[in-house]
Amino acid sequence: AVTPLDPQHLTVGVTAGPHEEILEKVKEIAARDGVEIDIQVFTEYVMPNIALAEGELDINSFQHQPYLDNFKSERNLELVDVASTVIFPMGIYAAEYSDVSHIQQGDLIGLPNDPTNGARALILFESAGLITLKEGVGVAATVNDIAANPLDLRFIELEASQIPRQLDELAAAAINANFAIEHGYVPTEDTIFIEPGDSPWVNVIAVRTGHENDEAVKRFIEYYHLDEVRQFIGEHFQGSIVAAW
Amino acid sequence: MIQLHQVSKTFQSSSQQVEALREVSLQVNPGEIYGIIGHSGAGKSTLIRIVNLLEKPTSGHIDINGVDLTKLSPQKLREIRRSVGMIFQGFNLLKTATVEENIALPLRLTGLSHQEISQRVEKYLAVVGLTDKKQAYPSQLSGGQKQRVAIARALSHEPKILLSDEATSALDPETTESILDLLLSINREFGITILLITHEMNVIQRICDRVAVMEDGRIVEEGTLLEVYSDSRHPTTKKFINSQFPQSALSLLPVDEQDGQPVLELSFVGAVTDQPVLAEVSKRFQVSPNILSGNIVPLKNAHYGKLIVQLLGDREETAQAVAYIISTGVKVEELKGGEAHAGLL
Amino acid sequence: MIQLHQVSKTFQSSSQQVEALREVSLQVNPGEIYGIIGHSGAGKSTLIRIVNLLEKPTSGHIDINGVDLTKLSPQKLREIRRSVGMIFQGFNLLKTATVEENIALPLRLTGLSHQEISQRVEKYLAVVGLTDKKQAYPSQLSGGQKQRVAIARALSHEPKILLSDEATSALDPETTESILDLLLSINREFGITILLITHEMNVIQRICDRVAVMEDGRIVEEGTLLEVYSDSRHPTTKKFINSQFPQSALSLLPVDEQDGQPVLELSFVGAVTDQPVLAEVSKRFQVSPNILSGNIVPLKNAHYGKLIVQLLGDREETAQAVAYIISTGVKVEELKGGEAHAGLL
Amino acid sequence: MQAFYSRWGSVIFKATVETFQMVTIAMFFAVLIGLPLGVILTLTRKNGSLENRWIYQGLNTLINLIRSIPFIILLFYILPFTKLLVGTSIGVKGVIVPLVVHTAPFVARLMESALLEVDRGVVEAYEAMGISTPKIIWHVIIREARPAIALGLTMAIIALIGATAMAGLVGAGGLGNLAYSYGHLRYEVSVMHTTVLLLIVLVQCLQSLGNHLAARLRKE
Amino acid sequence: MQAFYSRWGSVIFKATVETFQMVTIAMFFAVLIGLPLGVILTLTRKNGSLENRWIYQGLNTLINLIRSIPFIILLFYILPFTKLLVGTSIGVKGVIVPLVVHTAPFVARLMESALLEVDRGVVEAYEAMGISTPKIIWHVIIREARPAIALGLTMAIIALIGATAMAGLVGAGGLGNLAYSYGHLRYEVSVMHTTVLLLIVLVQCLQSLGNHLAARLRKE
Ligand SMILES: Nc1ncnc2c1ncn2[C@@H]1O[C@H](COP(=O)(O)OP(=O)(O)OP(=O)(O)O)[C@@H](O)[C@H]1O
Ligand SMILES: Nc1ncnc2c1ncn2[C@@H]1O[C@H](COP(=O)(O)OP(=O)(O)OP(=O)(O)O)[C@@H](O)[C@H]1O
Ligand SMILES: [Mg+2]
Ligand SMILES: [Mg+2]
Repeated sequence: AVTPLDPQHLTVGVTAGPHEEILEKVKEIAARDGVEIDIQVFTEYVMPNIALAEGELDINSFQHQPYLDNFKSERNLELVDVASTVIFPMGIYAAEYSDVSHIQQGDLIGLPNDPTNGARALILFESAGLITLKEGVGVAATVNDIAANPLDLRFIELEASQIPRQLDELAAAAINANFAIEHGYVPTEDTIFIEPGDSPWVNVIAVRTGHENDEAVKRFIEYYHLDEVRQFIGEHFQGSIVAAW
Repeated sequence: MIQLHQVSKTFQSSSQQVEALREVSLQVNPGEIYGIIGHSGAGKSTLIRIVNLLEKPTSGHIDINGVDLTKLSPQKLREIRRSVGMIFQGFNLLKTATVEENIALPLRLTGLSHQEISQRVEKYLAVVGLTDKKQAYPSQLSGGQKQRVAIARALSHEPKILLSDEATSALDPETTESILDLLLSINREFGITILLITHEMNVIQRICDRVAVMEDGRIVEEGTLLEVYSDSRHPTTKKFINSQFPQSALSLLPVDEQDGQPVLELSFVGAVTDQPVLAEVSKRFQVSPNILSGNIVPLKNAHYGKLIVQLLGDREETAQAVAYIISTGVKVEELKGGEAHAGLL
Repeated sequence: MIQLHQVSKTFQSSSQQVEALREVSLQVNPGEIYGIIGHSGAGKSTLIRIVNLLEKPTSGHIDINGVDLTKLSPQKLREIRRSVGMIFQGFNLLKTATVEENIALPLRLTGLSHQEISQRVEKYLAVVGLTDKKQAYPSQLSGGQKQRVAIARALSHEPKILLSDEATSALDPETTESILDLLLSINREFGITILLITHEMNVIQRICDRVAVMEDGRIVEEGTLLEVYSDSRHPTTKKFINSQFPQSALSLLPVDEQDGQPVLELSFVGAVTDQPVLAEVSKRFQVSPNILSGNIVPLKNAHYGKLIVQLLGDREETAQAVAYIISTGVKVEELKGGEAHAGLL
Repeated sequence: MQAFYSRWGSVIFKATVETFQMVTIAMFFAVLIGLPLGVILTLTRKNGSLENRWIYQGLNTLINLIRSIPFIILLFYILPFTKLLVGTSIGVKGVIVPLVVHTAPFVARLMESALLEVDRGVVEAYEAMGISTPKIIWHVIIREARPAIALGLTMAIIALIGATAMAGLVGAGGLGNLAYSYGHLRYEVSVMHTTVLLLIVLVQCLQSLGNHLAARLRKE
Repeated sequence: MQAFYSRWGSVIFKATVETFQMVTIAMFFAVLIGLPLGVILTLTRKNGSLENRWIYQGLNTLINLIRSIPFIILLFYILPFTKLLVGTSIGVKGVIVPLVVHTAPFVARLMESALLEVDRGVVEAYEAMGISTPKIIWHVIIREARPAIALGLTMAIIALIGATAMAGLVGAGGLGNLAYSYGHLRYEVSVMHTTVLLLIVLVQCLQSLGNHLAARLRKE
């Protein structure tokens, strides 16, 4: 009953930053085939899904799988993920400590204030053994969901992109690799704790339910999954963002 | 016709309550120039502001041509107001408009044609002598010039009724004179009714048909100009009339030299003044009248004169002279009687 | 002592250029009351505002007690200004302050003690008759009341020099009288120098020692009160002096009835007035002098009288009478000569 | 320089155009709504010409209500309303509605304080001439308040530019968003500086214009 | 209700306290800086008592410069400066500096327009009495402008509350941030409504206070 998407013209929502940059590359490639991609840039994490659900967008590419799942169930939206894109490995960085175990009683710990990265950071701290989260909060975790905090750490939610600039004021902080690299950190060397390789935090391409098999969507995924794009990601982000297809 | 019936106005402020008007009743007939005079704070401005309902009376009502303003719809009230011009004590000019615009704007808003407007602007600017200040802003005008713009603005409407609140108080005598002449002529030519407030008795005297004297929110005396001048009862009225006559003449003049000689105040109204009374006196009796101070003011349709005269002569003759003066209709009052002449009148 | 040397002031606006003052020189001696009179727009306010440098002269300079104000530092200028009080034509009261605060605040800012301040507030409020309006805000006052607050504010500083710009123009004669008395008494008691602007000749006449007449930015006549009254040369001065005498008497009076009889204007200054000149005339000659209009105004230290008289009598006698009048020192001017008496003077 | 221009020129140009679009359209509607509201506030307040407790209180509350909500929240709070009104809640079109809703009450308040400074006496003079209230409002009150209105509108337009910086949240772009998303998120420092510079020039021009206008109108 | 309270009660309380802290402290400094700036602008402008082209132009430009930068960008733009001044760029303490930098020029402009409405004649009267300029500024100009100042400050404080909504970006929390990050981003609708309600009540109170004060001071 749903009209299929126009394969020659797609409106794609992204958040400002790496997703946008990658999509610009994709747009460039698609243009060669005469496929027009209209990029809509957002700077928060709700509108791209709402706009997609309401038909303002055809496709969006900005969120990881757990966030999408949580969002769908909370708001009862008919959205579906159709392909994986990239992973932004997250690590714990510190200005002075060289290991998580050095973190002291009452230290100030920074984490991103946006929901897709905030919950992920909390889960990262949990796996580093710093805190325990409440049973079953999963990817919707917020700083209010900390069940046990033996070191009485003080958590502070900050604008993700600015955390590297403020790192010297913190004992430690969870930072996405791309932001860390911009400030000259090398994720593999400077992290005092890093996410395990089998990360569930894979970013995905989402469409409205019913369009998952559209020709247009398939063509879009093809473009995205070209080696040319992988190469671009590798060069441009220098390992801070990894292609996950 | 303007009628005020038992109008009271009380200003209520947190700290005090001021009764600015207390049951004032008043009637101004069509085509009349009616003057209100009174001391500062007597309630004159409040009264005139109530006439076109800029101030709502606490009680009482106001009729203009038989219509009770307090009961009118805003629309009807506006219609009536269009025929009532007003000159404010505080000028109330637009600060951001030139002299020309200040006069033209209200005319434009009442829907006059462009041509008509520029004609009237020219005419009334010439009338108040400000043609050369056409492009000036109020802040570039002197006090008197601002007042004249306000006058031109009110007149340019060519209203049927004109309310004027101290329109000439900031003006020099010559300009005042020319404005008063103008008021008189529009009153005569177009039958405009004028209600004017002033504290200058010479304004009243020059152009008013009737006059009311206010004191502490009340009208304490009222009547035609002649009535008020010839037979003022209230002390305030007397003070105002006397203000035109040098009060202190008596104390200043060296009357002591001729001590023992009575000092009389002669006052006369109407056409009497052309009888050479004093000349006649000095001819008929062995008495030299010495004018210590005097004034004869021309009222609108008559004259009022007051002389302070010392009669120099012997008792007998002086008494006869006084009797003669009284017989001519002149009012005589003894201000200072010499011992020898006690009880002269 | 206030001295203005060749002071000019030109207002420059985009459209026009107004020469408000043109090379005005002036000297006000210590302890003197100096009056400036002139028509609306003559430049009076500009002149007085230049005296304490509220307006900067375009050229020329101003000395107060020998100090050139235009060359002073702001600090020194402030010090001098503290001894110079000013009453503004536009009142300039704080809208958000009560009458009491309006007077008290400047005193407080000049560092007076609390007690001193409340004493002065009481005193000067009583002087201007506003004790009961102490708690009122300017918007709750009548025009005259505002002016009186401004007067009280200026006086409460007890300045050495007082500049007054039309301080009494919004006031009724009685209040004016009392303010003028007050000015006279502070002038006599404390030797305060007063420079006052007015358009009312009776203010000048009542209290000024010297007077200057302004016209179109220039001082056109200047001198002591007696000089100006007895020997006015400039038409503007004459107009102002005549404003105290009913101008239109002549046209209003039924002189035609006695046509052919000369109408004379007699004017006399000083102590002459106590000679019963006219009485003497009617005794000595076969002539009846009929006073058509007249006034004798008391000047500060003398009197000035002007009578318009019609002499009724035959030609011979009239001529002799006129000659006699002139011989007594009275100035005679023929306003209207009957045919039979042409060339009487 | 050349490289910077060829890489970013068109992006910055597009953002500038978007900012202009958002600011002019939103300002237009904000004034269209805010000015009358300001007038009504002035007229119906205590001792106003058309004193009316209920209208005044109602409007006053409504304006405060809207002004209470920070723009960043308002933007999302009124999403359904936006969608209803203009059919979309994203892009320049989608951000106009919240911008107007945000700015109009601000304009109304600024107008209110400008209009309150107009001398009661002058208004009275025109009332006494029997001139109708709408004409008095336009030709007397607003006319006399023009200098203050010019300053107020300048203030509002600058606040509006600030708000458009958040327009990126719903994909409307603009200079503010460019500075934020490129400058912050991608550390393109030169883009950030350039856009901030552009913003400064823009605001400086607007303010000069406003001041100039106010000074010309303030003819006292 | 009970559940909501026990889950969010303390969070909302904390946010309210943070908002109060940010608003009061920032407002205090913004007025401390903005008011004198406004006074200087008024005095040094053309035809002012202390006309001075250079000071006026300099200040004017500086103020526009700062006001050009949307708060969201300013916040990070002046990070090093903030750190220098208060030693930290995060938390309530870290957001005060950008809030003050953002609000002070706004206050200055509002003060400027309030002060410009004061009658020149009254100022002149006090100059003629030889009263020093600082005393005239305080006891005459500011005094007479109080009604307009009260309205202006109310406006500034409301704008400030709007700006604190972005304080979350540097971890300062507050009601605005709560509404945004929990209400909007994390879809806790009841939190959003509650905080917006709180904000409305807060602003409504402030505005009433401001209006009341202005009306009391406007004694004409
Ligand atoms: N709005 C007001 N609130 C309180 N009292 C007022 C108000 N307006 C006028 N009054 C008072 O009412 C009285 C009468 O004032 P009004 O202005 O009518 O006097 P006036 O006769 O015109 O005096 P003037 O000759 O000085 O202009 C005064 O005592 C004045 O203080
Ligand atoms: N700021 C100004 N800009 C331009 N022209 C001005 C300015 N101030 C005064 N004038 C002009 O200068 C002339 C003298 O004004 P001034 O106020 O000194 O008159 P005045 O003698 O006090 O008159 P009045 O008796 O009416 O108060 C007037 O023609 C007036 O229009
Ligand atoms: Mg009055
Ligand atoms: Mg003057």
